[in-house]
Amino acid sequence: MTTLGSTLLPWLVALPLVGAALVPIVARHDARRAGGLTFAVALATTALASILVAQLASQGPFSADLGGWTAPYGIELRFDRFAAWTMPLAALFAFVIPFSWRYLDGTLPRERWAPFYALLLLNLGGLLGFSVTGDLFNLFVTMEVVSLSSYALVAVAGRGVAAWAALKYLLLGAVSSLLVLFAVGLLFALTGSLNLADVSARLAAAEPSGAALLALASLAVAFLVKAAVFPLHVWLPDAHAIAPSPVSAVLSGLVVKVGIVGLLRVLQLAAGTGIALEPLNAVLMVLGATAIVMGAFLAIFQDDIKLMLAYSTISNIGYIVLGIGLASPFALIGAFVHVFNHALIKVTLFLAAGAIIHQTGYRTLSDLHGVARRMPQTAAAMAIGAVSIVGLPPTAGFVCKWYIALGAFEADQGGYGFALVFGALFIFVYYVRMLDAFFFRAPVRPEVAAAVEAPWSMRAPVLVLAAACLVLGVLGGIPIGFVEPAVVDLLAALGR
Amino acid sequence: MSAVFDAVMLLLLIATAVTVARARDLVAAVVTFGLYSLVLCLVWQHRGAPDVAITEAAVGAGVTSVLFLLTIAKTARSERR
Amino acid sequence: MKTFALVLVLVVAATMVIGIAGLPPHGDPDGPIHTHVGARYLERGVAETGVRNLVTAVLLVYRGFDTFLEVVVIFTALVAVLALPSATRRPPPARGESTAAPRRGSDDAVPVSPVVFFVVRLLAPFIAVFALASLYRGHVTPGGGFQSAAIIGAMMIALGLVFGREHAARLVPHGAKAWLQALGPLAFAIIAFVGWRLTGAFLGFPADEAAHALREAMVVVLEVAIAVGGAVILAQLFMALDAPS
Amino acid sequence: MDVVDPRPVLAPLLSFACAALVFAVGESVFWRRFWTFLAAGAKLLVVLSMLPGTLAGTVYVSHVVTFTPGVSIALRADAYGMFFALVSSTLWVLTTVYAIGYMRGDKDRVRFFGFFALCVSTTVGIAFAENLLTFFLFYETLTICTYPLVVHAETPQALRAGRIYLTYTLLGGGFALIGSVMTLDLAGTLTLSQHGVFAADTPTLALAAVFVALVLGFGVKAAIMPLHGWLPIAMVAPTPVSALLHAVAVVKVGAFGVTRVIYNVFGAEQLQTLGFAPPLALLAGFTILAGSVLAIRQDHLKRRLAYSTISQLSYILLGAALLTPLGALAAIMHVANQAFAKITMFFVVGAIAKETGKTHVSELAGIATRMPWSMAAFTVAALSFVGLPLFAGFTTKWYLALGALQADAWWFVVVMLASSFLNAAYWFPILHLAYFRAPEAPTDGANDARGGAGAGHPHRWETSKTLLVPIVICAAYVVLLGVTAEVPGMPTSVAVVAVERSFGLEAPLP
Amino acid sequence: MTLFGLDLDYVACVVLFCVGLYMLVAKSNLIKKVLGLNVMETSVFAFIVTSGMIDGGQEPIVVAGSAPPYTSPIPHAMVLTGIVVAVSVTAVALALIAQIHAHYGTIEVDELKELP
Repeated sequence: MTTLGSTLLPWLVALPLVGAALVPIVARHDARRAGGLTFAVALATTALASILVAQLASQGPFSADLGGWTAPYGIELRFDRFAAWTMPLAALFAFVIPFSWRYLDGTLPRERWAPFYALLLLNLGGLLGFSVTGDLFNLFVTMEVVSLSSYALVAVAGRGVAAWAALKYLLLGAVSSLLVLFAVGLLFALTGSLNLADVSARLAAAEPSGAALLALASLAVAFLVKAAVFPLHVWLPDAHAIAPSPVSAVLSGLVVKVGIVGLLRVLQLAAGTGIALEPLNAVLMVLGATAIVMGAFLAIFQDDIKLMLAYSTISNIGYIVLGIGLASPFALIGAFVHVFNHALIKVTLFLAAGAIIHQTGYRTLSDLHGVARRMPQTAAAMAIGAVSIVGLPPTAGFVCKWYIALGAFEADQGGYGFALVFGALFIFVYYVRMLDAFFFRAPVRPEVAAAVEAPWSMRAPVLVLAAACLVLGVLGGIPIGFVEPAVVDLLAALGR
Repeated sequence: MSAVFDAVMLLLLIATAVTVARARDLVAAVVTFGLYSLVLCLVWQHRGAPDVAITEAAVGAGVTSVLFLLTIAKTARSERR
Repeated sequence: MKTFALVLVLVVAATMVIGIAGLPPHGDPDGPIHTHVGARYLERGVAETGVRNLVTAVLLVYRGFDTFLEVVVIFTALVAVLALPSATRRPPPARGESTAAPRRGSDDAVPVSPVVFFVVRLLAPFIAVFALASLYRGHVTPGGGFQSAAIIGAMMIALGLVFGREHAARLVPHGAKAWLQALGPLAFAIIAFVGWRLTGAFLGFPADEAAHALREAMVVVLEVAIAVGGAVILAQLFMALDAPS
Repeated sequence: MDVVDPRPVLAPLLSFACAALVFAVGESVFWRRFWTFLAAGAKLLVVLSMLPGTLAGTVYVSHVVTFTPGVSIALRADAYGMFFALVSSTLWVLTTVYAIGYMRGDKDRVRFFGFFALCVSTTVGIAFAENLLTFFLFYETLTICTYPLVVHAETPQALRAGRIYLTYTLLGGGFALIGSVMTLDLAGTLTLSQHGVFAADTPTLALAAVFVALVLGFGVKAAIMPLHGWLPIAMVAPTPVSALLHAVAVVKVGAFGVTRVIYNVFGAEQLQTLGFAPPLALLAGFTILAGSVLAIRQDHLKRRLAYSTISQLSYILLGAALLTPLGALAAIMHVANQAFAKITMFFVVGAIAKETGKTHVSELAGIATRMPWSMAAFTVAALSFVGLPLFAGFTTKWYLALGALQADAWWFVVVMLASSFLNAAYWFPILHLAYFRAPEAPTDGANDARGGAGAGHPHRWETSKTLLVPIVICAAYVVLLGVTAEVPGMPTSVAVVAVERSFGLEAPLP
Repeated sequence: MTLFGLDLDYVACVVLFCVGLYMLVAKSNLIKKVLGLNVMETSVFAFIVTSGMIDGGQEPIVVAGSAPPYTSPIPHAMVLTGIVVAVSVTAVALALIAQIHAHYGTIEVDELKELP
């Protein structure tokens, strides 16, 4: 059975990847063309994604059998509501790329523009592939496309410092990828299949074994590393702070979500196997709560705005992990909605920070006093993002906090609700310092006092995204309604 | 016979791996790593995976080692203690 | 650090051994690996794909999408290395550093013994032929696209080592380089499109006997693209890493 | 009966739109004033247009968006909400006039008036909130929007005050969030349109946790002791901010929230059986006395007003916690009574500081000869606080006493008498200084805090009209509220409807 | 081959994995770390290839003269892809190491940590 959806689905992944291959060709003579082509590809991908989401809305989940081989004999791509909910992530690329156009001026020599844009597209294609694939080994390969391009993007603009941050990221990332491959091998040896649904069904049919447990555990650990959950977060702050701002936005907003989507896959695999998930959930709850508090706590001590944003990512990933661990309907809804909402907020913040750094040349709070006087729009976007990331209403961040806290009480784990609500406020200590410095202090640096607003190609994405943070806060019901059926299905599969 | 071959090969693998870990001289470590890859090739050939064996010989022992040697040439030859 | 590493390694080892004990014994013909998906490939693989080397069949026909992404991965590696700033500034030698290996490249090429020079030049065509043979016979015997890529790449690297980077760089015309390095992903996209038009499935291969030649042609195109694209990428990776400091 | 009507949404939305326009027009003074007044006027008109319906028992409801089934963002103009909305809308118009005069020539006026408009819009949103989620949404928005106003001066002192303010209110917001979440978890609904949402068999311990969380959450803004620390410190804000926000909007929102919790989340009946109200009443009684005692010791005028506010707010909490119809009536009426009296005082204090630079009680000798009208207004407000008949404050105390007797809590009457004396003890010295002491010879030391702000007009009579007119109108209101307590159609009648319909108590007045 | 009920082929893979892991964690030299990573990768490949073995089987190439049982081709395909991924990661890692050395003059983690 071929429908429009299943026909187009493979191209969703292929389009950005092929686009990436074309970028260096197109940019052979004029490096500026790379940016244009990349933007066009990102837009086309977004359009394709919206068609797919529309298809999903009208006729429910669908899948594509690649090469015409029905699962489990070939690779299956599945487009369900979880996959669909990651599609807006792709749309964020359409904001990051125009921002990069002018940002790269003076940041990166022209001959490296084409590789830079190609890496962005590869990252996008990998992310899309990762979220729609229904095949375990394909999951590994798409993850490697994302990871490899991310390592390089971290190092792209800096010298040794960036390379060192990237290498730390690479070493931990490679180990976690390897754990995934190992787990895939184990699962294949156990079931003889690579299709996610098939593996899950065959695991459920067989009696639970230590090998299955080991496979799920190593998958979980691997994805916790990718998601930078607190004690495994060491690679994140430097990498996200040192990368060029558009890259930081992509890494912090989108790439860490690979870990979250992966955790979801672990849950789907485990569904019905008879393996008790309570220990995993308990671990996730503790890790999530610790991450919320520690991420916030560590952020307080940072003077570098990007480093602070990186730590707040750790804190926010904590929300999501806590929500998954709580495993009650509301908590899961909140967690999944936060997968996108956090991306939106974090991209807004990093792009705004990038615009400020690009225009002034400074990146620490003490240097950036009074920047709002010269760049009021960007600073206002930053303020909206800050309010949103702390989870204050009426912004996108609040919706998720509300649902995860509600889920905590629903699961009779009120203590985690407290950790969530007050851990988040903790980080506001820092943001208040930032807002004070930006808005209510006189400039100390002549460059800041003479700064001008960023060019429109940088400013417009920031402003639109900031507005989206507010709109999604008021219209929080829309994403909730979209994710809810998927969560209900997942919980039914998990037997709850 | 086969069991003996397997056992010897596996012991050889572990021995080369430990040598890679212990070698102070990075070039020696890389060369040992190439050797390790070649032993692995033999094991795989023996286990009915000739495609993998050839690729491992060409890529694992060949390309990877060359890349390592190039980097060592650019950086430092020995591990500093 | 060492203590931590030891403890970590022991914990990991214990966990893995316990987990692995739960696996079905390997080599058992009735094990899940040999009775489920794999069994079908062995039974119907040759008929369905027309490829006698079933590894190639799996790589290109049954799981072609994985191989597409594999090609993308190595392309990513190249783009990644090209995106990095070239390591130009060389700091003064650090304390206590005994030897730095001699540098290569035509600008400060180490003198190469005439024997090596002769051997490499003599061997180069043979290596190339071997690679092509491996490629061509890949769907019948062990070997295939990526193995050939590695071999051709190794040949280019050997030539580069001996003749210097300029010479090696000339092996790939500058204008064509951008196209050749993207050959893998592009060929996959084209074949995927062709397959889609012919069979309705992304990366589909026509199954009926009548289209046997076409199917074979599609496989060969993919193999050649992987080999050539891979070789160009490997050679470029080599040159990027060997760039003068 | 509930009627679906867009007006509850229209009221905050109109002023939000105008606030956005205030930001958009930038430095243009005319257009800024135009939009600010349009916002204030339009909102007042919208609220007033609903008044006849409210008196007839109609409740206007509008749903904005559904969050999930059971929880939506919805606004509902019931009698209590209307009462609060009327007070804040009326005062906004007056404060806007005053602020234009007061802030003349100050910096960053775009930011000031923009956020000012935002704050008042959110206050109306809170008044009309149909459920706890909507309430919380506006409650936190209010916190955020007041911050730029508190730190307006941008001095280190102001920034510190802003941080303390945020720490208190955001922590409170956290508790309010937890309480709301627990309510939804236990009751399955967040609506504020019923008189109690919890089933009778809900575990008492859980209900206690909800009560504590919600009262802590909203009590922070109501400055109930020991959560009052932010209020005196936040007095560094410009006087119109202190006047409208820290005497009316922000603190009243807290008190409003607590009464909503008592009567709409728990309901009088259930709370009676649970027995949570007496501890709250005790705390409120303590705050009344302790606030007053602390107020006596303040020499800084605005701080004295702040402590007086802390004390007065607890009248509302006390009245609500008595769980009797007359107590509730007193609580509702005090929302208006305290607001008009306190805003009068703030206006006067601001005018004095602006004209003469005097900010401390001890500097006020003979000020009545310099500013007779202003001091007359101040006197009216002070008498109202002391609780003399014919002034607004008297009606509160009267009904509060009756309510306490209804609840057989005679000792609260004692608390109130004591509080009246304490009020006299800190207001009358000011009046004495102002009327019966000769002005000191001007010295350089006299103009400390706001230095030369208004020192330019030493010989002007009174102060500018934009400052004086609001003062006089507010003072007139204080008297009006006092003498018309029993007249139908005046605020009292709205309060009576509110007690009956919003709180579900029997009619307090025959 | 089994010992105490443990499959020694698999245990060998675990040993190799742990040798690699030890190098990655304990060694200070970045090149040694990357070598360790490679050892870990090959151990996982070895594990996957081993799992696809069949007793008395031969390579899965169906030509005249070959007969079942064949080893499973899927693990081989997986490992082939894995090897390419591994070499890609190694190449990027080595390029980064070259960068680090050019900037800091050292590739020892101990010394890198002390530098600002």
